[in-house]
Amino acid sequence: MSKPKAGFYWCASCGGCEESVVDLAEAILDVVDAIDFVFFPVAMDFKREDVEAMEDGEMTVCFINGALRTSEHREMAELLRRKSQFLIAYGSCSYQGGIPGLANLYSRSQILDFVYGGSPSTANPEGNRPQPHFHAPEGDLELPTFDSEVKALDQVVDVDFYLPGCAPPPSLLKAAVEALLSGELPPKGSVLAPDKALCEDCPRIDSKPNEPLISEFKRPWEIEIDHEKCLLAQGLLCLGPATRSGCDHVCINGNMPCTGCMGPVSRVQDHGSAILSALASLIDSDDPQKIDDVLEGIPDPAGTFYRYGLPHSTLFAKCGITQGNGET
Amino acid sequence: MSELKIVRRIKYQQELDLSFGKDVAATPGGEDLYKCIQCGTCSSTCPVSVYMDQTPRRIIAMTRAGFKDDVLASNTIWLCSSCYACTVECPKSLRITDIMYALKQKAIAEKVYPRNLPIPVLAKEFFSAVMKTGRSNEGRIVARVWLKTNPLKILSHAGLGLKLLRRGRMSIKTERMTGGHDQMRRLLDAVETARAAQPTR
Amino acid sequence: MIMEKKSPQEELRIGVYVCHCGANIASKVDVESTRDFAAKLPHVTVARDYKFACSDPGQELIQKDIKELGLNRVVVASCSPQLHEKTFRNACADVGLSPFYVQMANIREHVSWVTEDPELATRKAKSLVAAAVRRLAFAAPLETKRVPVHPDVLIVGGGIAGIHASLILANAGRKVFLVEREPTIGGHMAQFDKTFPTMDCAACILTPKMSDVKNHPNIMMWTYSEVEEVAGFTGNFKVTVRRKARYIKEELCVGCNDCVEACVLKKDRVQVPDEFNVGLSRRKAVYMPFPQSTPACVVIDPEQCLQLMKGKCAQTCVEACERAAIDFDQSDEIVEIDVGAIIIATGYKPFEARRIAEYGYGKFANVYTTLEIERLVNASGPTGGELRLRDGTTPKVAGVIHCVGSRDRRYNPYCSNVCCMGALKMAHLIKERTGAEVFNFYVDMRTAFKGYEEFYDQILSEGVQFVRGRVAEVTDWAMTDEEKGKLVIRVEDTLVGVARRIPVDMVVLAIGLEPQADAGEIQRKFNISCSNEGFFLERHPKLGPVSTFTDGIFLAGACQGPKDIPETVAQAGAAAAEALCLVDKGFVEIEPNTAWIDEEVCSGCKTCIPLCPFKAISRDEEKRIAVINEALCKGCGTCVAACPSGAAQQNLFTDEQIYEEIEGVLSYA
Amino acid sequence: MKYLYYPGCSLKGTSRGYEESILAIFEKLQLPLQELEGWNCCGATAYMAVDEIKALALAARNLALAEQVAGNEPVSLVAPCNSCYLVLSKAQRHMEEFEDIGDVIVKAMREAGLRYEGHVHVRHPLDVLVNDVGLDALRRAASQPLNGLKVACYYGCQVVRPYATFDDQHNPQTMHELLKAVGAEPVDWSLGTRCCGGSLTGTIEKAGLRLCYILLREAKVRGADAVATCCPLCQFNLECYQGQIASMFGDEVDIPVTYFSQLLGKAMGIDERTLGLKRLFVPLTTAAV
Amino acid sequence: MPDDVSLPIAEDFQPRIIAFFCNWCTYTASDLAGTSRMTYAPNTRVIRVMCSGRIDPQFVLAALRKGADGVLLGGCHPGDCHYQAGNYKCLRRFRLLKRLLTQLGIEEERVRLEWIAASEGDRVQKVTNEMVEQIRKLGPLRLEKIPTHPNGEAAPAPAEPMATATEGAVS
Repeated sequence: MSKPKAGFYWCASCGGCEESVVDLAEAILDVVDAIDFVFFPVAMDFKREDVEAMEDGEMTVCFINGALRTSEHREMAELLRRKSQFLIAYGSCSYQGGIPGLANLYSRSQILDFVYGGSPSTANPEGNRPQPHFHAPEGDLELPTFDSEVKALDQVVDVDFYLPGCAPPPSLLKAAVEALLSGELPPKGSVLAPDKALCEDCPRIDSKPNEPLISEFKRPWEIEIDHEKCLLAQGLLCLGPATRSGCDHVCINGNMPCTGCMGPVSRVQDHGSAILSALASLIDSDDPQKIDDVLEGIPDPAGTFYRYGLPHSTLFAKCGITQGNGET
Repeated sequence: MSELKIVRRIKYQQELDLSFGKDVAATPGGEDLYKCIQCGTCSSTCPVSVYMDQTPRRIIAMTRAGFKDDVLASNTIWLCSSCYACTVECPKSLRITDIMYALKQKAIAEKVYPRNLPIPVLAKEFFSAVMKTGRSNEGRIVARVWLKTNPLKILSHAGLGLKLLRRGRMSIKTERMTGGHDQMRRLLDAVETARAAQPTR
Repeated sequence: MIMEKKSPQEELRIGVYVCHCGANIASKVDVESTRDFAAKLPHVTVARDYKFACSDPGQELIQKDIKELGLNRVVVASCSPQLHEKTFRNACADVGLSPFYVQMANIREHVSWVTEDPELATRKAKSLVAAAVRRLAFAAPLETKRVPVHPDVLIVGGGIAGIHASLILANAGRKVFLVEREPTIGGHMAQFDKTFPTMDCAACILTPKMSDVKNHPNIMMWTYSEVEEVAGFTGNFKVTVRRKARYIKEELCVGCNDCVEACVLKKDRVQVPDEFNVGLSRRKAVYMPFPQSTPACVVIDPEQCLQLMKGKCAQTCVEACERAAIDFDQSDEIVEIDVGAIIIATGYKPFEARRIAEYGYGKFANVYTTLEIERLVNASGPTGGELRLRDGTTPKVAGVIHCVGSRDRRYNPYCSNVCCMGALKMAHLIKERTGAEVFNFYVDMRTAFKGYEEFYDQILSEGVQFVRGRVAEVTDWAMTDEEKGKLVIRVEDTLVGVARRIPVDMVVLAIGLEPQADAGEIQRKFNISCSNEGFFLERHPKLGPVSTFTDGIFLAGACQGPKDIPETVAQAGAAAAEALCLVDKGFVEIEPNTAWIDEEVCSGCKTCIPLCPFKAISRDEEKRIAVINEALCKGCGTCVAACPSGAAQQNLFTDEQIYEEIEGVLSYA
Repeated sequence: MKYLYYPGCSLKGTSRGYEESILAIFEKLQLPLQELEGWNCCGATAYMAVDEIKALALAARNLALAEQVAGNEPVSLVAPCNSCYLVLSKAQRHMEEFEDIGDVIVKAMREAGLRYEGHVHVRHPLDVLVNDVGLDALRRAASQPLNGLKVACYYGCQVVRPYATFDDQHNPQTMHELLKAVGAEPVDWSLGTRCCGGSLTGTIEKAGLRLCYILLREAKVRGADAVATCCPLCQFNLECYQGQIASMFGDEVDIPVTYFSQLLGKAMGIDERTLGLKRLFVPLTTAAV
Repeated sequence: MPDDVSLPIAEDFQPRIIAFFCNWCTYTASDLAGTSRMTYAPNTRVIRVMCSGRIDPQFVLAALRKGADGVLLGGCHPGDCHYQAGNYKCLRRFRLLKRLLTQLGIEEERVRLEWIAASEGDRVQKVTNEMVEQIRKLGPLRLEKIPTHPNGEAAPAPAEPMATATEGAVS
């Protein structure tokens, strides 16, 4: 009997997610034994036609990483959705929009103007802009069109599961694959990671004071960071209290504060404002001016609190409902 | 023996105009008109009330009640010297001086003021002088006022005029603006148009 | 997703009741169309409108539907929950429906009474109803907690209000702590000479009550003491009291005044004005506030006593005291007491007449306040009851000015309620003692209670001159010879319609009543509210005149608003009764709006712990998560809003309920 | 802080002495006043009766000019005439308080190529001298103190009413303090802010002169050597009608009526001519001085 | 979704404002406004919470997302909180939330925090009317319109989002 077929595709992404597959190390061999990769542009030479040629639902599972911003992203997402039984949003970008999602702070035209005009490194006297159709002597070229905003995968197609992380920790990927193979699957729309915040199993939690009031926010480069002590207690802006665990604390172990790539836990609707509320509440002053002074330490709230999830945030979520976590 | 005179004092509602009070209340400074509790502080603090036919308090009461004709005919509004004593003493913060201005304006608008009363004339004279020169020259204006209201006065005050002249406190030549006169005129005309554009209070 | 997760198992059967409140609601809100709108909302089994939902038939209607239509949730769209939530909760509880399955929509205070346009009012009402219906889907059948009540009562302020309330409670067998900041109880009433309208002597009716207080076994009378801190909640307050050092052993002193005689400070050299005689006389460093002071115990003023200031003095007082009651080593004492109820009776502050420059108080020697006259005509006062001007002469003409500092936007916009009667009393006393011609200058004469108008009649017949007009100025520049050397009162005689100048020898200012200078501090200490002018705010102007928004704390007397003695005493009685019924009931039911932690979700991030002002949250080191002590939680929900995992939740105000309310109101805004 | 000088019509006419003394003392205090270029009549109270908004617009123009001159610098527009002082302040406040007035004036000014942001600070010289220059500085500047000259400090109405900007409305003290500082001895009287009749003296004499009489008599009763004023019209009324008053009320009321600035200047050793003291009808008998 | 159910906005636009009022001060104040018959704009919808400390920034966002044009937060004056300090927590969150919202292109005036004591019924009237007027001037909140930075300064430095954008454009 033939092995279950799997696909692995990237949209607006950095390639880190593909790396995470490689990070399975020897475990990858079991995966390859168990699964038959039928589409994996980074690793193997399959073409879109090959996918189109498949029966609908021929693939057992398809992992899509990266955010979606172009017509091509959408076409591929729809195509792969059709061809696979389970579609998994893989990595922060595909799950919540990720870092590319921050582009939504700007309008399409603002971006194009900057990139093809304003940016210091641009020399574009003719003011050329990418054209969907282009006639070259060799023949006609078709380029994907550039959407008005960045979307998460579930804002384009129906998604079965989410595998968060930037990039997703191999342990979660492994667990997910095993679950798929064994057929013991959680309810549709689940996030395939623990539903508790990072502090829960943070190695430094005991060094966190019981009254973690904040009198100053510091940037990592400003201080000699203690390797044992709770980073928040050291004045660093750590999103651990509001961010899903399951990342194996790679950042914390690397002595860096959590930046929230795993997204919020399921009872939280809006990751950014949830952590905002937690942190602001702890500021150790009742005086408006002093409060503002402390908050000076957060120069870019939007970029900080929505680093990985702007397209999924309450205000920016484009299609009212998305499946999966919190948002109703 | 002067024979007994009788006048009808009763007021029939049809003789009154309740909208009068509302108009006055709608002018700047009139907003608290209806908050008056008739305590009389204005009248007793007023330095000129001794000569008023209606005390300021009564003017307020009558205005509210719509005694339009009596109010505009009263000498009170003309005797008000804008010393603002009533305004700052009023326990209910009525801006009585501003209300008096509003009433003066109404009286002038409706041309119902005692003919021999120089104040409206003064106001007008003042206005035209300013229009002409952008400044006022008290001597001149007062003289013209008297000329129109009570020419004899000029003679009786000639002495004073001379004294002033001698001490260089009154000049024959008119003080004029140092430039910007047209601008000022434009401004005043523009007020007309701007005001016309506005929904009337 | 949250919704699927939490939405209730049982099928919802909601009844919606739209109240007309007579015309109060119906005149603005189209109750019929609101009813029909509600009927179409999901899960609504029945929707009715009713004239008075809070009436017995109204409640019975709801109960009937619960029984017959098997309703399991009820929405009442009527007045503010502050008013009738309890009513409808009880009604439902009586027929076995959890009181917390009742939701109110405030379409009176928040809609019909504040909206002009009927169409928009109706729309607003509908959206509030929609919200209430949706919110109910997530209501839970909670248990109200019962907490035992401490039987003792604290009364703050030993004026006539505090005295009266103490006696009532003490006679009812309750233990009362009466805390007064002055060295004696008695308050302002003790300073008065006579009391209107009956003109019986204040001391004669007050001092017996004062000694009753002193001698009552159930009353702990703590004078010269102040409340420092108040913790806890209704039925269980923990109060810290500072008992200021008196430098006298209270239990030993018999008030013989020998020490006062002995005090080396020469009376005339002492620069302290006698508080009790409002500065009309002076007192020594050790003094008895007034002859009938209770306790009859002297006090040493540390600001004046050479021994206490400089550490060296002949200490003639010590020799003089046979009972060795003087103790310079005394220091303030901090006492903690537990009480179940608190009555605040901190009284008022007389208006500072200097603030009205036009009346020349403090500038012209012979301008007095009513309080000063009370002392001057009092037999135990500085002049032994002789009403004399500062130069010792007797006034021939006196003017009494009403409404001083009252009914005036620049000072106090409110009517001080007691001044008209007080001023009439002044007129009477001045006439009686000096035979002077008396003018009373009033704006409106307010003599609205039993026997008051009769008193006015009496004063009128005594020949007092009444001029209706507010005095603009008391001045000293003369227009006529008669005015030379006199105080001239400038006023319009509004009944005649002319301005007048009236020369007088003496001016008496009927000063109004103001909140105590430290009312704001007291308000914070006891966590109650103040109204705009600074008097303490009652829970409801008609239906809760002696209650505050903080359960277990009641108001008596002028601290709640200007009051005369009869009204004060009546209110003190009411406050005592309210306190009594709280402590006698023996327990209080606590609204179960406490917060709790969802163990499944809490990551133990500790964010919530420092946010709780009541220290109700701690960390369970076993489970490594936060836990909330329900007994300590007051249900503010601050921790809930801050929890970054959504693990903290608040009963009656869960995230779901509020999200539903948001969507509800917007679904028909 | 920039100081611009708004003379107003009177200081160019009947009250030349006021202008001369004000300019002289500010000069001597190294705080020279720069006259506002192209100013126009403030709009004066008399005008209010005819057309309030126009009156206010006139005032507003002056404010706008002042703002122009000052640029972004904070600017005080010093108006020695009580009436000007009031009308300018009133324009400012009314424009803020009453939208429709504000709108009309702003529109009109735009038409006339003017704009006003509301940054000008309208000041009375009394205010500037006591609160900016300071009493100590004045004490130091007083080379020839007025040793004990008895002065009835007369403020008039409109400097403290209706807006009490720098002093108490009922019992102003600024002039008292100022003259005390330079050696004068203010008499104690209650009429410091009682009206002098304003323009009534010129229109309804009987009413106007009675008020002047009350003031002059009380000043004498209180033993004043001179009355010190801070308003052209007050000074004019109290001084120029003394003859008529005497005959009308059969009571001698001759008393020198000066501007406070003239007394201050005198104390600072500025000569009488420069201070315009020679322009007085009743010479300042400086017996006491 | 509620947005669909809601009535179409009339040409004379009626702003929709959600007000979160604390039970002890501001809610009572608006009851008082009622008992004193102070009429004011009918555009607010009051949601009662026990303390302004209960107001979760997520509520504010949810309200805006679900169709509110503005959100008004009301609590006891500093020092007067019925729960001692809840209003300060609210203040702390509000200061940061404000900055976040401006960055996300939501106008200042749309979210407002006011301290209103139980006795200040008139302030409820005043504040409500003011806010309704301000928002009427701003017009309805159109989340689709976001992002737009009339004054770009609100947004983070353009560098890194741009990079991703170009990648998106040519991949």
